[in-house]
Amino acid sequence: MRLGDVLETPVLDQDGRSLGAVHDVHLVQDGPVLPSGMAALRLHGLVVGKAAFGTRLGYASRPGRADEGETRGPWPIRAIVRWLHRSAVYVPWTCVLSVASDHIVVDAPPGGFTAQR
Amino acid sequence: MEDRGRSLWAALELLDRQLLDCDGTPVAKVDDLEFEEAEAEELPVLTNILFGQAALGRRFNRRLGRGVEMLRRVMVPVAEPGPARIPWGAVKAIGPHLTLSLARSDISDATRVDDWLTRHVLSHIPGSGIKPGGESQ
Amino acid sequence: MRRVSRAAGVLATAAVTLLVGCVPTARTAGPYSAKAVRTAEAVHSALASDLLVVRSLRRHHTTAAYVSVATSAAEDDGSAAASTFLAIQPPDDQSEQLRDELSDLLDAAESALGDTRIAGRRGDRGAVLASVDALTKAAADLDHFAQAHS
Amino acid sequence: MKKALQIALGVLTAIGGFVDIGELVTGSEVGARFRMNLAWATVLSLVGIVLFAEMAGRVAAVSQRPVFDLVRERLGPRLAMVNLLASLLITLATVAAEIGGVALALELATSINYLAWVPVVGLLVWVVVWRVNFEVMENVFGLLGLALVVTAVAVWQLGPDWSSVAHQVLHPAKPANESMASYFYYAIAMFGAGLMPYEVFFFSSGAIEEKWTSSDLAVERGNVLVGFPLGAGVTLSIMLGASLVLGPQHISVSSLYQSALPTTVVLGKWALIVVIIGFFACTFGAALETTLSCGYSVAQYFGWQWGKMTKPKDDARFHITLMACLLAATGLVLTTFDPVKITEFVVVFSAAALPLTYLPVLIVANDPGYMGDKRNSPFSNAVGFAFLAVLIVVSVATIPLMIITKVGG
Repeated sequence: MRLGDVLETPVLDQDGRSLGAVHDVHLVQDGPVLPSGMAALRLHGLVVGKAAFGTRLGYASRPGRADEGETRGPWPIRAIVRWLHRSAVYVPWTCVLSVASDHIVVDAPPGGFTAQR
Repeated sequence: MEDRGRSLWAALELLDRQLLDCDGTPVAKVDDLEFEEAEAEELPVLTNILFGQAALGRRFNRRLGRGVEMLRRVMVPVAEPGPARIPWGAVKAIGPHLTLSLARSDISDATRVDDWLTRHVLSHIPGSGIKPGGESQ
Repeated sequence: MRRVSRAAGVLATAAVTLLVGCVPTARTAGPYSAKAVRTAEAVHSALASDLLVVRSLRRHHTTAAYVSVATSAAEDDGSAAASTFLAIQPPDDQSEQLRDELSDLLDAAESALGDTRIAGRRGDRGAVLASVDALTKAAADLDHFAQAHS
Repeated sequence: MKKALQIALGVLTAIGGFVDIGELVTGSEVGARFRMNLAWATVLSLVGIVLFAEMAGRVAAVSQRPVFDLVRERLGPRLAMVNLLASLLITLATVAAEIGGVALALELATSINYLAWVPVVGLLVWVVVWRVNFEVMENVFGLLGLALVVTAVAVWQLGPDWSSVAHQVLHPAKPANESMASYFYYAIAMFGAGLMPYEVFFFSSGAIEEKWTSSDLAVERGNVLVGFPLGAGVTLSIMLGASLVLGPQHISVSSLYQSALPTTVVLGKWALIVVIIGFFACTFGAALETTLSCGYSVAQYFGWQWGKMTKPKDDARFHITLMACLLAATGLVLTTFDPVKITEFVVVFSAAALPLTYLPVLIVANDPGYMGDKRNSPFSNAVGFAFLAVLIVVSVATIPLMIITKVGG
């Protein structure tokens, strides 16, 4: 599986409702130890949202990313990008049912996924 | 890179970043990342960095990617299928760019086009410091 | 269906902006005389440039190469503007009369510019300096024409 | 001592380095037609280029990441490819305009038709880009470009009524016989002349070529805060010369010889020779910078090794791209398409192509992961955001204005 094939792929829940597209993939360094002595990175979850622009400008905060690493940038741009990404949600990989070339089906919990602030 | 449990965002912090070799020489861009198909209940593991026109082409559209991959297989008889790869284990540090523990000369896919152009084109141009058809003087 | 109507809307607005942008060059008298005035001004500009070059030459302020290139460029600019205008079909009799009046002035201007360029190219300082009267008269006539019709 | 010398050299090379065919042609054209009523456009583009180049240079020095590397990283390969093609098209046309400018300058000096000079100039540019050391190249053409200061001497010698000049600059008004659309079309042209995409690509890539690090930020700032204003000073003196000498005679500028006319009329033969040397140096320097910028932007998008200083065998793709662009540009000029006309198109589209190049740099300049404590100050963010707004307004207004004024007519 390639990141390029997952990124920007539409995401639907089990009832076919669109949650937007994949904007980013969350990796955690807790995999098997590599020959070089480091733990491998495992895919833990996806950020899914409706915005088309500015997914990688560095403003939309990601869980586990230290706050002071946050780009505060010119606040108007930051405000616009964060507003664009207000609908983003975090989908744990365990909720992903199937990955097809043109869409991904996820099993959404009754209350929906946690918002991606 | 030993900080276990560290959290990373692939598109934000890895994808399209510049790859430098152990001496800081540019190798390529991270054109794509490859994950190992996890068996049931296992989370996919990041195994390879994909780079080169085949990997980049596929991100524009699948057919273009497959076409360039076929072209690559024709030009590079020994290559296994798919785009050029660097094992993720070769990454030494992550920052504004990714630093590899390998040297650029060890990664044949990275230097192949430059070498071909050097031998067939640049060597015929005066002042390039390269003997026609050969390595540098 | 919605997609088609949206595309049609976009095309319509683009067409309108294009139409508004380029008013038909000479179908009515107004734009024709405006074009005549603009041509007079353009050829006047070429004559005025030549006059500045001649003035500098008189005070030994120029090099031969510069005079040669400048007088040739001035002639090219002037005759280009004149021929573009003369190629336009005058829409009515009044415009045709305007055209006859202007084309006489343009002929005088082009011959003055041509003489200056020939002398300039040959490096004949005396002849270039002598062309100042013809250039000045042609420039003044075109200036009057532009004032009268703008 | 070494740092002071470096700054002094940077300043000296700046005067020639920051003026090119765009300023020479548009500056004279706007000065003759609008007098000093569009000086504000040059000042606005000066503020913009100082801000943008300083940010791009600082990002390159601190994080070693040049502009187009960031553009792809922050916008993704597709949007970055659109931006790359647009910038490359403009930069290629600029290479053609600069080569045409050099050939026209040589024609002014020798009266041999400029088309005969074009292949010679193309070859000369290639030889310098291919073999001459980066710093030597920058210094020689920068210093020769100093000759353009003679245009300021000419204006000084004319002794204009400085109060009325100041009035025009500070209270700009649209001349009666001009339409509002033409006034703002030429404002965009003048603004674009001072803000060409290649200037930022070259400045940020040059920072890496000269191995600047965060300890060289003083040199970087010195270069920007003195170099660009001096370049703008030369542009304004060209504009003022045209407005004082060409304007009153109702001369409209359409050839390079007219840009040299004010200096010739006022100061005479030696000044004419010096100003032609200045034209030659600044257009030749710009031809080198734009040619290199073609190679820099493509190589940085794809992640190839690049750099004038690296041995050709290591960055063959960079050098081949460079040569292909130079060949294409020389070919474009040889099609007898008037270099002055090419310049008029290039300056208008320059500003319009900038927003997608500027946004990533503005954002990365705020990213602590890249910049550490060298991040943008709140002040530079405020001015930076205002400049982004200006760029967006300009890029939206360019095409409609071009249609309405039938290309500035």
